[in-house]
Amino acid sequence: MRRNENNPIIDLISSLVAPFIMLFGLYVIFHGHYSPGGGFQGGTLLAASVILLRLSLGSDLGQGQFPSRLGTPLASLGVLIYYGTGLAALLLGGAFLNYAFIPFSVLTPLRRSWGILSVEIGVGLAVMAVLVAIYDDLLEGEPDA
Amino acid sequence: MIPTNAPALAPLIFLLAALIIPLAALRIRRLAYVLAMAAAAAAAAVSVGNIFRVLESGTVHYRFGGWPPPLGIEYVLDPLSAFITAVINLTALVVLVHARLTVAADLPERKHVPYYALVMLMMSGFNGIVLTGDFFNLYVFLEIASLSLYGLIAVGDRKSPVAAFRYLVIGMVGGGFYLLGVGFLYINSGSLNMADLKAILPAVGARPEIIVALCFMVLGFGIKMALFPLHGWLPDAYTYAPTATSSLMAPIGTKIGAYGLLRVLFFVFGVNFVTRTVPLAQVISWLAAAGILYGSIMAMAQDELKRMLAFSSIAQVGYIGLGIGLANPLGLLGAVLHVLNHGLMKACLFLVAGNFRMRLGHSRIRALDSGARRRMPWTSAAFTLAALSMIGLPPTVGFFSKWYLALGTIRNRSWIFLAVILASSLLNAVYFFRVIERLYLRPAMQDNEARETEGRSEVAPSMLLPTLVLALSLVVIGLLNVVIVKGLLVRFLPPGLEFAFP
Amino acid sequence: MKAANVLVLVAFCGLLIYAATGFPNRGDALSVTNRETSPAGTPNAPAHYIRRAKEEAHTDNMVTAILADYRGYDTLGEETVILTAGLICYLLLRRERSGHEKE
Amino acid sequence: MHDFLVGHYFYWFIFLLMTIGLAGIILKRNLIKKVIGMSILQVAIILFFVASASKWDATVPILDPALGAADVTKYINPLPHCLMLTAIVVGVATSGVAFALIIMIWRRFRTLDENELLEKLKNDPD
Amino acid sequence: MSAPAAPSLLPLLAVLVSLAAVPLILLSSRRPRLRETWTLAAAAAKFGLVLALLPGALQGRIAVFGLFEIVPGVRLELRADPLGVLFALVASGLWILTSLYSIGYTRGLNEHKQTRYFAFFAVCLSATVGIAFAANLVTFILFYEILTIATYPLVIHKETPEAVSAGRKYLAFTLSAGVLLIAAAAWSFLLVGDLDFKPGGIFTGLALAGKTAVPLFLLFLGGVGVKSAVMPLHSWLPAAMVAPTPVSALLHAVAVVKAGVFGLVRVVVFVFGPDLLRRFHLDSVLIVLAVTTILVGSLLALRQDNLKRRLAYSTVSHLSYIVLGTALLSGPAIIGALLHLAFHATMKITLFFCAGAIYVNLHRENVSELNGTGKIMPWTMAAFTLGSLGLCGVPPLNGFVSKWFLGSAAVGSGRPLLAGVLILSGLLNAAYLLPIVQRSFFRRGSGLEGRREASPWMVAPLVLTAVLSLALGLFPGTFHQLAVRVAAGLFGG
Repeated sequence: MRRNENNPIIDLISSLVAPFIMLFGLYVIFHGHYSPGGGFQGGTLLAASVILLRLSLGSDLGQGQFPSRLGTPLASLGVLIYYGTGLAALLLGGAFLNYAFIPFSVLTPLRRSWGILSVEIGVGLAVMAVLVAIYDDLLEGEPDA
Repeated sequence: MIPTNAPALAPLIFLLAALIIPLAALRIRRLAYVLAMAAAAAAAAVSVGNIFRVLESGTVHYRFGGWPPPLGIEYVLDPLSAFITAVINLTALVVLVHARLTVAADLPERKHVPYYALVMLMMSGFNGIVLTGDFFNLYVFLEIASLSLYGLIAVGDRKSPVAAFRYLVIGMVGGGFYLLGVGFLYINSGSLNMADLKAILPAVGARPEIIVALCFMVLGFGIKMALFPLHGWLPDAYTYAPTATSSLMAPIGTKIGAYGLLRVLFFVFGVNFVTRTVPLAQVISWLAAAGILYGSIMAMAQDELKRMLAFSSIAQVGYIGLGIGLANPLGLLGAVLHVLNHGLMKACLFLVAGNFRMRLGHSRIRALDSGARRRMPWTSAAFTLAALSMIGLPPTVGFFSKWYLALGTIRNRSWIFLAVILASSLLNAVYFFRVIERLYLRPAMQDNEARETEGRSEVAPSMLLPTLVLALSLVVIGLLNVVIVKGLLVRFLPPGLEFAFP
Repeated sequence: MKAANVLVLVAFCGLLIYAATGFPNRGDALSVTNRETSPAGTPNAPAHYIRRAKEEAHTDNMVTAILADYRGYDTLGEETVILTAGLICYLLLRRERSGHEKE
Repeated sequence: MHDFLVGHYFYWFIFLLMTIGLAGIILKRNLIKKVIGMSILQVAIILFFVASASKWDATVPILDPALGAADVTKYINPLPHCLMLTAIVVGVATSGVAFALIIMIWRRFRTLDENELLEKLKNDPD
Repeated sequence: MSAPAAPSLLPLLAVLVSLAAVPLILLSSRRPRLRETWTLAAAAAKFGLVLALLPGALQGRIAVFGLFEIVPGVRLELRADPLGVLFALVASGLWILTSLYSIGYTRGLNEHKQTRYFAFFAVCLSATVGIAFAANLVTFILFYEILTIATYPLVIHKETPEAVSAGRKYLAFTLSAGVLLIAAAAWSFLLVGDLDFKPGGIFTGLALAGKTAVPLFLLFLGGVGVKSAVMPLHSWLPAAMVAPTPVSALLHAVAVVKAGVFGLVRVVVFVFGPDLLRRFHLDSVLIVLAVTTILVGSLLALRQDNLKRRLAYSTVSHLSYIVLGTALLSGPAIIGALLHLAFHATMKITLFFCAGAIYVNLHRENVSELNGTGKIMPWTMAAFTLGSLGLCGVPPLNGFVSKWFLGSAAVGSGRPLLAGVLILSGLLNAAYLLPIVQRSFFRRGSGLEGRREASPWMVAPLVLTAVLSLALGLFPGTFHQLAVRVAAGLFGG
């Protein structure tokens, strides 16, 4: 995204708003057990905040906040967290994704809710990373257009 | 632990590889291929083991998260799914051995990492589709497989993105139809689990939304398996995709759609529903017959080898569709056996095309001549054997597919279909001998003459070996077909279609 | 050609409407999906989710419970799908971060 | 009949939407518009599932201490919602890939109109 | 009656021995002598193995070798019953002579790609003997198709455009025949559940309706009728004469076409059975076909100037002698048919050898150019004369014997007209063969100065075959006994 001119208002507002969006995203992820929300929604919000900064300040400045090359690795890391949770259950003798076998806590329900949480974190990370990565890559398509 | 989780392992292994490759290969790109191979080998081993597991202990159910269906998602490992997974994973393993050099030739090195990751994702998707016992889960894995396939196609020739885009649009519509079908199915049955639905549907009866749901699902799978006239995406996709991709998806891709069709028709809705209540099976068989003729005739007109093979794939998928549409045990056996047979044949043929591209820089039929053969005698021999098998000469696998399908058509007293099958094997002869004649009888042209001075320049062992292995397997599997059919396949036959050979 | 396409659309719409004749009214709390058991008498999943999500997974948000636990495998697939999309964009569009291509 | 029409009014809109989406895919010549059609179709399907989940005077599927968990009719059916979360992601991914392809096509052929594209493909030597 | 079956490895070995020679031939492609040695050795071994099966067959002990199931319900099985042994004996015996002859021929013309030539020759022989010993339809089809494919490279050996188009024609006909045969086999499998050849047919027991039996028979007829060149399906045979003469000799006078006729015998009497044919008057259909083929074939032969084409048409008509004998569905007729199957081979191969010798020696292949050749190639033309007389049915040559049986069977079965047909076609044979003899001996040729007899490699085999024809005419014992065995098995003495 080439920036034609610098508009201070846009820069200021976006850089002010972005952190709150990010915070809200985290809230949505972690409060997904008790209110509408969850990993996907939260991850989207996180990505939104990152992309907002990229839009306003430009991709190159945005790099400092979230380097593009991290996109794919982080995404696979996020999914890997999810997968790892499942795998842990499998290795601990249960079926794949059977959180009841992961000793987060003594009570099965709690184990499950912890399992859900860790999974949601993975989802959030993956979704954020991928959305940002797609945004970056689609931009890269542009220059020699 | 392995035994209890065996049903789920194959897709999970591929998925794990897909997740690790982008991380591990950040620094060392060569790791990508190593990991991919390792995963493929492991998955192949597991799925072969699964066959024996099924043989001794019957159908196995695997509950994800420990939740019983319909609460959770379950994998069902029955003879059919065990067979199909084994076939696709073994094929993928062989093709991957071949793929290393072609990928190296077709793609810049930095693209290898995502490429192999996507291959792994695609395989994981295919395995998931075959194994799952839950309709929505099937949709998810269908999308994984299709998406990664779009990507794998689009890195091919200059025109490949267009082919990929067309495939994406059509494929997305197919997926949407399927999802819609699932919704219609759900809204009055309240379940997504196949076994559950099998029990519920009779109680629901032939209500309009159930019928429409069936139609939409068949449409969706029909698109995925390129059932005539829903094949529009296939020729370009096969032609312009990089060699590795086309030789992966030609033997595997369309079969998955066929498998889904088989599942839905006979294992969920049941024979009576799809033949009597809604005569969909008949429609499918007619379409398939039309596809056989269309594909064979179109194949004759092609100049690009890969394109010719693509059209012949349409015809061959028609065989499978016809076997399914016949809705009798012999037809089904023929169809499922043909999934294996055609997989082997097409894999071999596409590898041959890849070898030609590697050495001659092209795979245009008009430019092939005895010079090309003298340079690549083994590749040409493999091509000839595979061609004979496509024509259906004993003792190659092609003959046995034809045999079972012929039995099936005769059993239904459907002479037209019998005629179609026989005619198509003659048409195959026409367009394959076109190539064979060029390879063996056409004097070498000038440019090749010049190159002939180099003498024989066969492709590298890592490409030649898989080709020859596949070519050889065409005969070996052919002679073993009784073992496969009597030992394994007869056990998958759905209720209402049981059958015992004299 | 055009006519054929329109015909396809009409057929599609017709199928949908035909299917709709079998639907329960929207919001009907007693429709098949909302009952306790399916027509064949097998337990209906939603009822179970609503009743037991809290005690089984200690999660008030049933959707979250289903998403991440009961049908967690779907969600893993979902993540895989989006990862696939990311990888594809990477494969197709990403170029080396080396000077000449960036302006 | 009246009851049928009214009871299903929501489905009529959804079906209209689906048809529009399919029309966009089939009839439009511009690739971007095709993608838009795809998204419309996707959304329509999602809406369909969500609509099928609704119950009159029931609340969102989040446990409300005041209501308790005993009465199933008090909460709408959570399953389709969860399914559709997945479907949404699939839709997003699909359109992302679609746009990536479109960018490639534009880079190589400098057009997004299907007919022109076919023309260029025909004249284009591999 | 079914003869006692004795498990034995011999049939398998007889099939495999020439197949085993193939890799050796390929390996020794650089060294012609070694290559030819392998061929001859394989031929000798094959003949020996078949001979070893002969006594058993004569005494009615049938050597059987069963392998694994090839398709569910049908085993890949070899069974050396008298009929099979008879055919195998002819094929493998003549292969030795043909190999000798081929050596002379290929050297004389220093043919290209001799390795490919000899290799596929060996494959063809394996397939032929496999056909002879096949115990059921599927095994039969297996070898039948292998023969089809293995012959193709020999037909197009010259690689001229003409040869290629001939090859296409050949494939078009034979492959279509193959699929028809497969369809027929599949259908019978569904009807019976078992495809083993049985004397008297496999459909005994279930009463087939006409609307099943007739189309089924037509499928079978189409399947085996092509290779046996029954009239509407014959045109590939003359076209395939572009092949090198030894190929034409062995494959188009012995192996391929005889495999077709042999298949016809199998189908008619071992699959369908006389009763079924009679019930639906299918035998009359066959007879009509055969008669037309005999007469029209001979008439067409008259009009050919190219020697090999003339011989090809004569082959067409003579094959139908065998078809006719089979269609008569009586003991004597079968004996006559089988004798003709063996004897026509020796005679016709002699003629082809002579044609080849003339071609190699004088590069002449048209009848009109043969004036005076008898003077310079006395041996060759003498052999040619013997063969021609044999085909005309002049005693004491073997052609007379088989024709005699056929004729008497025709009369015996109350169809004296057919005997008349035989005599008429005998005259036609004379009409298109003897002029050649007359030209070569009693006309003065031109451009023959300084030409001499062909190389001994070629003369020896053709003289041998000619003598063989004579000998078999005087002592038809062995073949007659075999044929009698078959007939006894079918029609009870």
